[in-house]
Order: sequence, then structure tokens, then C-alpha cells
Amino acid sequence: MASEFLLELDGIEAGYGRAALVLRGLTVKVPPATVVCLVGPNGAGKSTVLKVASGMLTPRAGTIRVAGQDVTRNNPQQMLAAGLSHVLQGHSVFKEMTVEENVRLGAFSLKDRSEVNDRIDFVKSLFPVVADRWSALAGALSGGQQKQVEFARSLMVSPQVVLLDEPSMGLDPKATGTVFEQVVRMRDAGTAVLLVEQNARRALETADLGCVLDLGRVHISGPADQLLEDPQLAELYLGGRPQTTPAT
Amino acid sequence: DGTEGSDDDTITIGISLPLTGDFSEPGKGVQRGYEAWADHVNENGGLLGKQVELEILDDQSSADRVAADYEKLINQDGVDLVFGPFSTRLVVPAAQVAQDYGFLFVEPAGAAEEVFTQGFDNLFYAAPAVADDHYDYLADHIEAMPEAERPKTAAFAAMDDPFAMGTAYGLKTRLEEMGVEVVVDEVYPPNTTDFGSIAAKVADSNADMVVGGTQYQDAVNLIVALQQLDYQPKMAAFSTAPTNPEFPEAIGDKTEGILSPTGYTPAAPYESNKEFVDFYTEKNGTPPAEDEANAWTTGQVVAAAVEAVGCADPDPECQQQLVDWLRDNEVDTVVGPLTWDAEGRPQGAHLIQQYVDGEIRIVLPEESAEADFIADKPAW
Amino acid sequence: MTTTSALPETTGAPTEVNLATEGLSKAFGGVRAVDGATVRFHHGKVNALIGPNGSGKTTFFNCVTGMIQPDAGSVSYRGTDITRKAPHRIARTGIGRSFQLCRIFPRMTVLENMLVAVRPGSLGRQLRSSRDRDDIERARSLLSRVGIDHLERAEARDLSYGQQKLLELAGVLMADPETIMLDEPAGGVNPALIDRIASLVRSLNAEGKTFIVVEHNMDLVMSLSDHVVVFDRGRQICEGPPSVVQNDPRVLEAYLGV
Amino acid sequence: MSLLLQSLVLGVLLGGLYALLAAGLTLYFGVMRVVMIAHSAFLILAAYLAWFFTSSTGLDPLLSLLVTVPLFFVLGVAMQRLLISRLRPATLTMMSVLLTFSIALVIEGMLGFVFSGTQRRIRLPYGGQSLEFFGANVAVVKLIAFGLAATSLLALYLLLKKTQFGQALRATIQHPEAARLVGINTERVAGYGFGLGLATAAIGGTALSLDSTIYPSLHWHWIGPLMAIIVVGGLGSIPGAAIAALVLGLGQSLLQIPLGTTWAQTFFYLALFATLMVRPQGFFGGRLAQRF
Amino acid sequence: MAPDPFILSVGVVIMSYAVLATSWNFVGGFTGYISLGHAAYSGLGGYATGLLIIHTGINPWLALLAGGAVVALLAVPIGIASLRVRGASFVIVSIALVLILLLVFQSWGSFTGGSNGLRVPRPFDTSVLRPEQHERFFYLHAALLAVLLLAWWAIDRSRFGMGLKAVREDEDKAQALGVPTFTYKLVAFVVSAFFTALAGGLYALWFGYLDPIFQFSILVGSYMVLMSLLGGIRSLFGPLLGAVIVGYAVEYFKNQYGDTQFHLVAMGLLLALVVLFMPDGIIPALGQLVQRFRPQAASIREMTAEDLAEQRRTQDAADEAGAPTTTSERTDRETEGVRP
Ligand SMILES: Nc1ncnc2c1ncn2[C@@H]1O[C@H](COP(=O)(O)OP(=O)(O)OP(=O)(O)O)[C@@H](O)[C@H]1O
Ligand SMILES: Nc1ncnc2c1ncn2[C@@H]1O[C@H](COP(=O)(O)OP(=O)(O)OP(=O)(O)O)[C@@H](O)[C@H]1O
Ligand SMILES: CC(C)C[C@H](N)C(=O)O
Ligand SMILES: [Mg+2]
Ligand SMILES: [Mg+2]
Repeated sequence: MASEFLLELDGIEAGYGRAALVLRGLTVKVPPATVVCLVGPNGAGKSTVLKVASGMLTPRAGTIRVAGQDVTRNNPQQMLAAGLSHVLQGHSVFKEMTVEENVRLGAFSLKDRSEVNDRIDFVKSLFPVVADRWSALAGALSGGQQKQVEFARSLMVSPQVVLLDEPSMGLDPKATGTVFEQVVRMRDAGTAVLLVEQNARRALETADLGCVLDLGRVHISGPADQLLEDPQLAELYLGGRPQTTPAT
Repeated sequence: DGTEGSDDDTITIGISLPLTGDFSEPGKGVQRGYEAWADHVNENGGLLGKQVELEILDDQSSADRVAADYEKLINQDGVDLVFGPFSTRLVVPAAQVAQDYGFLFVEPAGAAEEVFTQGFDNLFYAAPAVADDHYDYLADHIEAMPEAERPKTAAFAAMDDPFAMGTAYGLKTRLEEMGVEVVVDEVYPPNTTDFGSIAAKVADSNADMVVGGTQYQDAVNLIVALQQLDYQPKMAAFSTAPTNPEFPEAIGDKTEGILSPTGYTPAAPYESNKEFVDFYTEKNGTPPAEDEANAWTTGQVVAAAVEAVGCADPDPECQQQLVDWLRDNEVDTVVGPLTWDAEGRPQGAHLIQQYVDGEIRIVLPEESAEADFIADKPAW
Repeated sequence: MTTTSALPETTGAPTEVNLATEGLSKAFGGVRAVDGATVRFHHGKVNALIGPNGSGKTTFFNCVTGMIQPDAGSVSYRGTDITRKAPHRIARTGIGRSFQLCRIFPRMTVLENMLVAVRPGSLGRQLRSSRDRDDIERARSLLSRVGIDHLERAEARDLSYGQQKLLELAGVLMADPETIMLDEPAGGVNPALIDRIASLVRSLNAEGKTFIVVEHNMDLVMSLSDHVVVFDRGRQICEGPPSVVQNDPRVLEAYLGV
Repeated sequence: MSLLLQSLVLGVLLGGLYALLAAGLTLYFGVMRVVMIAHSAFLILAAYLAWFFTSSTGLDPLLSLLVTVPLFFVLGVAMQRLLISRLRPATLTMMSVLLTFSIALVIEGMLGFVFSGTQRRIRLPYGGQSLEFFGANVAVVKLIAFGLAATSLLALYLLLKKTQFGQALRATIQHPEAARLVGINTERVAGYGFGLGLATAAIGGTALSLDSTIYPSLHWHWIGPLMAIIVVGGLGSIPGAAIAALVLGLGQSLLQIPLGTTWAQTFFYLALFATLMVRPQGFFGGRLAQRF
Repeated sequence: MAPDPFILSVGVVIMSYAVLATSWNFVGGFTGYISLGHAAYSGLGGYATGLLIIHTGINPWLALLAGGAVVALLAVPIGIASLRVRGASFVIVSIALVLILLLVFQSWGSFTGGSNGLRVPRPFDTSVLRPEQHERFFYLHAALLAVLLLAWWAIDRSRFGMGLKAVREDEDKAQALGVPTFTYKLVAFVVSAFFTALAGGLYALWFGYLDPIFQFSILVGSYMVLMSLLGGIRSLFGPLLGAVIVGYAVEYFKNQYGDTQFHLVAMGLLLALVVLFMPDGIIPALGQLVQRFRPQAASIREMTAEDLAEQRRTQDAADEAGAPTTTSERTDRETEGVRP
């Protein structure tokens, strides 16, 4: 491997349409088997980072490398081929298709049938709702259930780099737990994970490295546990409230 | 700019025609007729010694456009005379404009009765008969048949169009008077393309005679649909479509015995007709059909008035003189001598044609007949 | 910035009922989304509605606000029956709501989004100009409280996900309803801002507004609410003050997953 | 009672043709949210090509399918890629109405320009022939058209329901970004989808040309009934369109007996309004259909 | 007289287009419900006016108003039925309405004159010659247009208009905010139908002849949409501008390609260009062009969370001290966030 990082975003400048820049010279690097967590205020540009990384938005300057290869101008399909997958923020199930079709489409790029079936069994075991509502229309599920289906869909392939945009949003505590477990599992399998979360404390607890994004730049970065302990960061970005984990 | 039409050495004639849209096919026929007429006049010394120039606009088969066109011709192009457009639907709004500006309005194709009931006092239809009378000779002929040979039952299918319905219902009235029973009476919208159900009704009635109040495409479709149901009437009559040169091609060799009224035949014995047929055939390669003849007739009618009165300019006084002259005089045309009643209805009758040995021939009235009337139509 | 949440946990005084449902049911095909829910929310309090994904919270909201018609059961708001009323009528009785899958007017500016929410009032007022000075002032102050005042001229569809959620929240507050139903207001919102929103809720509550909040962020639920209702499979399985609910075994098993 | 039987047979045959045409129309909508006003204009274009083919080569018009089907497929792909894909997703449905309306105008204009406004009809040796069926006459041409329609309809349905392409197509319209992220080449898929729709127009047009006169503005007369069919059947549902087409075709044919042609035509629109009152999303429409 | 009667008559036609397009825009522009079948209302208006004059003999101007009122009444049930569906279904229903009316008016000959058409008596006596009549109708149309523009403007800035626009963006959400969406839509729809009918009636009085094929034509309805879109459906003068351009283009293309169907091609291309390159219309496109030369506002905040927290602390302190929340520095940007 030419590089010690699986995903490198270097000096990225990006924006929408002709409007002013959203990302202003941002650099984020994700080594293999590492979870990097991006946190920051709403509108800081976190989703934009992921969109740039997955080829949905072409940067105005800077380079993107996956496993050392320059992929700056790739489209999403080429990015996927290069081993990078992206789970969008918000809701992106195919509403008028069944849960089954949604999950199977996750494996659209896979050819091996038996592998697909194995994975289906796997995601069904992770998320009961996927199994229970297998032939229901995805659009008919509740918000949280849709997010679960979406996450299950993304688990149908195992790419080198995974971009997750607030995967726990709208999930109940059980499902949130499952999602973070899977993030850890991915990391343990050697995947590089770039995780955006507003459930910041929980995410930083899971992550190895953290980046605080503000004004389209990396404001502070470092080992996740260090960031968690910084009192000023806590007030500005992580919420001042002390953690009250529910009684067990 | 707008006065170029009033040059002393030319007479400009303004015309709007449906060169595109629903009526474009007959519209182009009328255009050919007008142009042939103008060429003929110009080759023969012109009108009042001046050259004739046609100013033809396309009204896209739309009533709104046709009115705008005459408005433009009269006001902006400053034409000296106007000729009418094609089809009843366009004649009415066009005539209104001409009337408002005091122009004489002779038209080649507004045959339906309602053209003449609008109170236009400047309008003249340049053809032998109005729609209701087109089948008169056929009705006379049936009436003259021995009771036993007459059709007992008749089926009618007419397009919802003033002209098409006019022809069919003119005949229907006559047949009913004779005691023929009308077993089917269908009216279909102009946009109908599927005639399966209408044909099913006609076929089911097994009427002795079928009459179509048709324009063109509807007749072809209806006939094919009737053939598909293997309905074999003893008499089958359709307006306008069979006289169209494309008709036999569309129907194939199944035309034998089909009847149709026509206002014109190239073989007509009238004095000017031979000249017309020769001139037209030379110019276009084919003999003229009805639409061309009606256009030529329009030209002849206006020309007669102009020559008699001695003026051709947009001045209301001149136009009124032209109108007055036509009211009181007979004009010899390629469709015979024409006179009009106060509303502009011509006082003649249409001929009846029939496909005989694959050719469309005049069969009624007997004095003009080119072939014998086939009373029992062969199977199609 | 006082808070009234210091309510004794076992209050003897009967609280006034704000919103109540009786046997409310709604099924989609075979799925009984809400299944005979009989629930009471207290007036003048911050009520929370929690439950696992798919337990029928959003459907419950939709039935209450008239967005969908329940199959059975009744809804009453402060004593008057509002079952099967049209959504705008229910809104006009004083219930405002936000949507879980955030709904804003995408091709209007942020400020216009706020102005739409102003209640139209009488016919005469409906025909008056919509750009009332006071309204604009109020809209700006609300936008600034949720931290998106700098975006007032941006088109709403250009906002980030969290910004859209905040805009929706501000819009609901702009309508100034008596009872405010929020479906996951904190989802996707930055934690630092969640704190500010919580204090906003508390201060509005102190002014007399009733809140009914669906939320999965337990920290927020526990610190904010006076009364918690827990849903599972379309019906209430437990209710009470946060501290009680938090330790109820049914809740632990169905929701918190321990 | 032969009239009744005859009308029944005619109704089914007519319904079959409607079904194929409506299926194409509903396909664009169901998978692409495009209201394709120009569908019937392409239909007429195909009919013209069939006519032109037959009148210049003398061969059977059905052979023209070998040319028109691939041609229309390519045209469809090009149209989607070059035109439709430029429309903003947010206003796609509305703007597609206008864009395809303009395409219809262009086609009509070009047909008039090239072939003139004359009515054309293919002369077939078997044009007037019919088979006897329990006392009803079934025209050979109508039977061929019906067979053509039924076969292509079935093929279309299987293609969309059973193949991976069908799934990719549906995913693409429902969430293009997510579809791209799972590795679907959304541009190509949407293009193929459109091409498929136009290919049905090619088949339908050829079927139509067997038994009807054609002229450039004829497409206006097809749009209304086809649109009514797809709303009654439920926008986006191919089986819905097929069933609605058969029912309405049959209904029209039977109603013609007591009511006459004109009033029978209003049946389509009355059915449309009745559907709106009872089931705005149409009888087979998806759960979310009325939103669009 | 200065302009020749033909120019005047073209002027009347363009004015009539402008009135129709502006009327259409009451529903299309505000609510986003695209009706391709507005010819139904202009046709009905024309027929109602004509039939009232013929059958009751009342004063033509009264007949015009009464005709408009009749159509508005008819529009209520039609609106109730068709406004139940959105988007594409609504478009289709609107097309169906025109087609159904065409069939009815064609078939019901005894009342409507059927396919023979209907002649509408002149409102002015015969001493008013045709050119003068054109002139009068030009001003009548202009007056109606002025009324329409005023009404549109008033609605646009009102809360009612805001509610309608909310319907256009997200109907369910608007309802949840308390907007009686159905009533609002219906009112806009009926107002639009009423004005369209007046336009149709006025045109009928001027033109004097009604033919169902041309009155109830999809093409006419589509032109209304085309004109509005071309100018910009969100702008007051959009439809008017569109009408002038289309009206002129129709004349121009007809002059250029009059005797072939090519004018249809030209019209189609014009429409396609608008849809592809100016989907919001000319007026907004020009507006954007102007914007291009202005400095761009940044979409992301220029203050870090730190600075913000600082600012907030001071503000909160001020609040605590009882100072008003509004700062004077704000009043100068009164309505910036609201698009004109
Ligand atoms: N399509 C767009 N057009 C214009 N501006 C946009 C667009 N999408 C986002 N923006 C702007 O870019 C900035 C960054 O947006 P982004 O979605 O990356 O934020 P984020 O950090 O993901 O926020 P959140 O936590 O709310 O999801 C925001 O200020 C937003 O207003
Ligand atoms: N329109 C619909 N059609 C069919 N089923 C539906 C529909 N809406 C909701 N459901 C089903 O009803 C159940 C309750 O859904 P609801 O959205 O109310 O859950 P929720 O409690 O809000 O969940 P979440 O926490 O995930 O938002 C779910 O099982 C869901 O699949
Ligand atoms: C005889 C034809 C020239 C008459 C014409 N078809 C009309 O509508 O009146
Ligand atoms: Mg984001
Ligand atoms: Mg929910």
C-alpha cells in the first residue's frame, strides 16, 4: 500500500453552486482500522465533507485519495468501485420498494449470490425489524425503522472505507447500540470509518480519533478520549450537560 | 407599406386558406384551384385589363386565425378583393370580417345551411348546391324506383360537422318521406378514429342502404370497419371522401358501387369547363377535382361581377355594386350557370357519382350520366 | 430562566388534562400502529412520549393532529372533542406540531418560512400584508434563539439537515400555539444547541405553554420533562415522572434494552 | 344478441391496444415521475414510419418494427439523457409536462412538414378480412394488434418486476442519490427506462397503423383517454393501467350501443372523475401515488 | 386613426392572452397546481356570455358578468373534485375537463349550437365600425388586466397569498400550521376561473363567433401555461410579459412558416428552451443575472462557536437586565429576507 491512510482529504475547498465556500481548506485523514469522528455545529460542513469524499460533490480545490490513489474527480459509482461507501444523512430508503428490495439493492454491486444471502441473514439477525417487515414497503415504516433498514442496506457490502452520516439519528437506544457495535466491528475488520455524529459523546466514546469542524475547517483534532475531556469543547460542541447514562 | 395592393396595374385578391391543420388537404386543393384561375386570367389579358395577384395566408384551420387573416389582408395588405376560405367552420367567421368592411365575399366551400342563416348580405357560395341538397338526385332516383326495389331500411352515420351532417340529413329527410325506415342514426365527433362500434351497429341492423355524412378519413375508416364485419349493403353513399383521388387507393379494390354526391365533374359539358380542365391538367398534370373546381368557380363568379360593374377596389361603394350585380345576375361557371337567393344559396343541384368498373363516374341525373347506375352494389 | 420542572414527583394535586385520547387505534393493513391508546397529557407541563422505533408515536401524533384519520377511539383537547377534525382546525384550536421527517417550505426563504406560520386570524387579517413588522421582529428573535438567524435570506432547501430541523422548530414556535407537539426535536441537532433548546422549552413552559415531546435522547427527556408516557406496540405501557419511568422494568425491557 | 357479443369482442381488442399504450405512459410516470405528453405523438410518429416503410418498400408494416423499436429505444435514451435529466428534480413532474408537450408539438410539426397533413392509411391485403368467432367477426388486423400489445405488455411487466434492471430503475427514481451510492449507474438506468417506454410507443404505433388512418394532429385524440386510463388505474402501476384500459375500452364499446359514439367517449372522463371522488390514488395506485 | 385595424386586432389578441395568462396564474403561480385545461373556463365564459345574450336578451355587459359568475359557481364543484389530487393527476384531470366539455358542447347542439358554432351578437350597435370596436375592446381588455394585476398583487402580499404559496411548497405542513389549505386552494381556483371566464366572455363579445373545437382546446390552455412560465409564474408581470412575447411569436412564426407546419416546431422549440434554460421564467432569470454582480452572502456562519458563545453571554446578560431583545442595528434590514 502506497499510503498509511485509507482515506485522505487534503486541502479541500468546496461549496454549492456559485455560493461561497462551505469547506475552506479542510484536511482529514483516516488510517485503516480506525474510526474518525467528525463533530461540529449544525451547518459546519460535516455532511459536505462526506459528500465530497464520496464523489457527490466535486471539490473546487484539494485532493482526495483512497488507499493512496487519487480519486478526486471520481463519480459516486467509481468511488464505490474504489472501495468506498456512503450512508446518507436523513432518510434515503427507496420508499416504494419493499424492505427486501432495499436490502438487496445494497448488494447491487455484488455478483456472488450466496454471499448476498449470507449477508441478508446477518442483517436480519442484527435488526429484528428488517426480518419482521421483510416484504413491507419501506416507506411505510416508522422513521427509526427506516434508518435501521438503511443501515442494514449499507452493511450488505464491506468496503475499505465507510462514510456514515449520523447513523444513530432517530434510533431508539437499542438500535443505537447495535449501530455503534457495528461501527466497532467494521473497524475491527480493518475498515476505515469516517463517522459524523451529533450524538457526540457516544460517538467519541466509540471513535479512535476526533475532529471538531467549525466554519468549514478542522478546528481541533486529536484522540477521541482527549477531546471528550476538554471542558471548553464540551461546552461549545458536545453539550454542557453531564452524562446521565440510564440506570442499568 | 399597406397600400402596395392598390397599384393601378394589378388587382390584389386576399385569401386565407387552411394550408395546415385539419382541413389542410382540401385547403391545398382550393389553393391549386385559385392559383390556376389567376394564371389563366393573367394569361388572357387580366381583369379589367390588370394583372391579378393572389395574396394567400394560412389560417391553420383555426377560426380565430381566419378572422385575423382577413383583418390583415383588408387593412394591412390593402387587397382589392377577397375570396373565401375552405369549410363551413372557417367561412362563417371570415364572412363576418368581410361584411364589417363591406367586402364582397364569394366562397368555395361553405356549404352548410347555417352559413346562409347568419344574415350575411355579401356572401355567395360558388357551387351548385348547399349541403342539404347534395343528394337530391339520388333521392329522386330512389323515389322513382318501383316500391319493391327501393331500400326498405337505411343506416346513417354522420360526422358532427355542419357540412357532413347537412348532406346526410338532407337525404335522410327525403328517404323518410318515402317511407324508408331509418334503423341506425349515429353522429360521431370529428376526432373519431375507431369505427368498430359504429360499424357493429350498422352491421347489426343489416340495413339495405348505408349513408355516411363524411369528410374524408372517417369514411375510409368506416368503410373498412364495415368490411371487417362483413356487412354487405345494397347501396352505400358517402359524401366527399369517394371523390378524393386518394380514396380508391385507401380502400383498395373494394370501391365498386360506392356512391357520392359531387358538385363538379371534369367531364361536365359547360362551356368554360373544357378550358378549365385543359388548362389545369396542363399546369398540374392531373385533372381538377371538386375543390379545385370550386375555387375556380369562385374566381369566375367574382370576375364576372368585376367585368360587369367595371371596378375592383376596396372602396365600399364598388364592393356594394359587385354584391348587387351578383344578386341579380346569372353567372356561367365550370359547374354550370349559377344564381343565388338573397342569402347566397346557389340554386343548382349536385351530381351523383358512383364507382363503376373501378372509376368514379357520374350516374345521376341521367342526362349527365357517364355510366349506368348500379342499383345492387357488389360485395366489398 | 426559572424552571418549573422541580415538581414534586408524587404530586397529590390533580393536574389539569391537556390532551387525552381514549382507545385510539389506527392500523395500516395488518400493522396496528396505534392500538387502543388511552393517554393523558398534563396541561402546563412538559410531557414526553417515548418508546421504541415503530411503537406508534408518530402515528399517534398524526391521529391527534388530524393528519390521518384514526380507525377508532377519540381525542379530546382541553375537554373538547377534536377527533377527525381537519388538521387546520386542530391547529387553530391551539395545537402546533413539528414533523419527525422534517418538513419545511423548500423554495421559500427562512424568514418566509417563519412568516407563513403566523396564524392568519380573521378574514380581514388574511387579506392584509403578510410582512408585519412585529412578526418579522419576532421571527428574527426566534431564529436567533435556535441559532440560524444568519440564514434568514437563504432558501430553506439549501440548509443543512440540522438547520432545517431547527427552522421547523422555530416555525412551530412562531405560530405561538398553546400546546406544542414536537417529534424528535433534538434529532440531528448539535448537543450544544440542544441545551439551548431545552432552556427555550423551559422558559416557554414557564410562560404557560404545554409541551408534548417525542424524543430518543434520554438525557434530554429525563432532564426536561415533568411527565413521561411510554409506548410500546401502539399503546401506553407506563407513565409517570421521569425518575419513576426510568426504572420501570417494562420500560427497561421494551425500550432501553437492558 | 350478436351486437352485444360483437361489441364485447371489439371492446376487448380495443382495450388491449389501450393497455399497451397506457402501460408506456404509466411507466414513465411510475419510474421517472415524468408526465409524458409526447407519448402519443411518438405513437403517431411510429405509425407514420410504418406507413412510410410499407408504402416505399411494399413490405408488411410489422417488419418496420425491426427498425422502429431499436430506433425509438435509442431516441428515448437520448431524450432522457439530453433533455429530461436536465430538469430539476424538485419540479420534474410539472416541468416534464411542458417539456414533453413541446416535444409533441415538434413531432407534430415535423410530421406535417415532411408528410403533409394528409390522412394516410396503410393498405393491407388482409385489411378487411375477419375471422368468425361465435357469430362475431374479429378483424384480422385488430387481432394482430391485440396480440402485439399483449405480448409486449407481458414482456414489459416481467422485465420491470423480475429483473435487476427493473429494480435499479425503480430505485433510481425513488432516491437517485442513494441509488448512486449503492452502485447503480442512475443515468444509464433512467435512460434505458425512458427508451423502454418509447419502444412501447413504437409497437403501439405500428399496431395502430394497421387499422386506422393517421394524420399529424391525431395524437391529441389519444392523449385524453390514455391519461384517463392511467389515473384510473393508478399512476405508475402497469397492471393497473392494463386492467383499467381493458375495463374502459370494454365500457366504451358497450356504452356505444345505447348512448352513441360521442357520449360513450365521455365515459373515460366520467370514470376519471368518479375515481377521484372514490380513490384519488387510482384503483391500483401505490400508497403514495396521489402525492405526485 | 394611428394604428391600422389589423395591428389593433393583434393588440386585442395579445391583451386577451395577457388577461388569460394572468388569470391562470392565480392558481398556477400561487398554488403550483398546473392546469393545462384552463381553456375550459375561458370557453365556458364565452359560451355563458353568448348564450345569456341570445336566450335572455340581457345587456351584453351584464351577460359578461353573469357569465363569469355562472362559471365561478361551476368552478366550485369542479374544484372540489379536482383539487383532491395534486401534481400530475391534477394536470391530467384538467386536460380531461377540457376534453369532456368539448364533447358536451359539440354534442348538445340544441343548446350550444353544437359543431355549427355559436354567433355572439355585437355589444355595440352597427354605428360602431369594426376598427373602432377593436380599439374599444383593446381598452376593455386593458382595464380587466389592470384589475387582475391589482388583485394578484394584493393577494401576493397578503397572508392569504402566503398561505397559498405554502400550499405550493408543502401542503400537509401548511395544514399543520393551521392554513385551511383546501378552502384557500378552492378560493384561488374559483377566482382564477372567474377571471378566466371574464376573459373568455370579453373575447367572445369581440370575436363574435364560438366554435367548440377552438374554445375547448388543449392548445389554448397550454398557451396560458407557456406564457406564464415564460415570463415567470412567481412574478406579477410575468404572465403579461410572456403573453406579449408569445403573442408576437405566434404572429412572427406564422408569417415566417405560415404555409407549413413548421410554426408548430418553432413554438415547440421555444417552449423547450424556456423549460430547459429558464425554468423560473424570464423575469427571475434577469433578476438572477443582476444578482450575479452583487457580492454573495456566505451560507455558513462567519463566527466560530466560541465567538458565538461569547456574544450570547453578553446578550443574555443584557436580557437579564431587562433590555429589549431587539437591537437597533437590526431595523434597517426590515424585509430583506422576504423576496419581493
Ligand atoms: N444544497 C445546498 N446549497 C447551498 N448551500 C448548502 C447546501 N447544502 C448545504 N448548504 C450549506 O452548507 C453549509 C454546510 O452544510 P452541511 O450539510 O455540510 O452541514 P452539516 O455540518 O452536515 O450540518 P448538520 O449537522 O446540520 O447536518 C450549511 O451552512 C448549509 O446552509
Ligand atoms: N403509512 C403507513 N403505512 C403502513 N404502516 C405504517 C405507516 N405509518 C406507520 N406505519 C407502521 O406503524 C408503526 C408505527 O409507526 P410510527 O411511525 O408511528 O412509529 P414511531 O413510534 O414514531 O417510531 P420512530 O421512533 O421510529 O419514529 C410502524 O410499525 C410502522 O411500520
Ligand atoms: C363540398 C365541400 C367543399 C364543403 C365543405 N366540406 C364544407 O365544410 O362545407
Ligand atoms: Mg449534516
Ligand atoms: Mg416517529
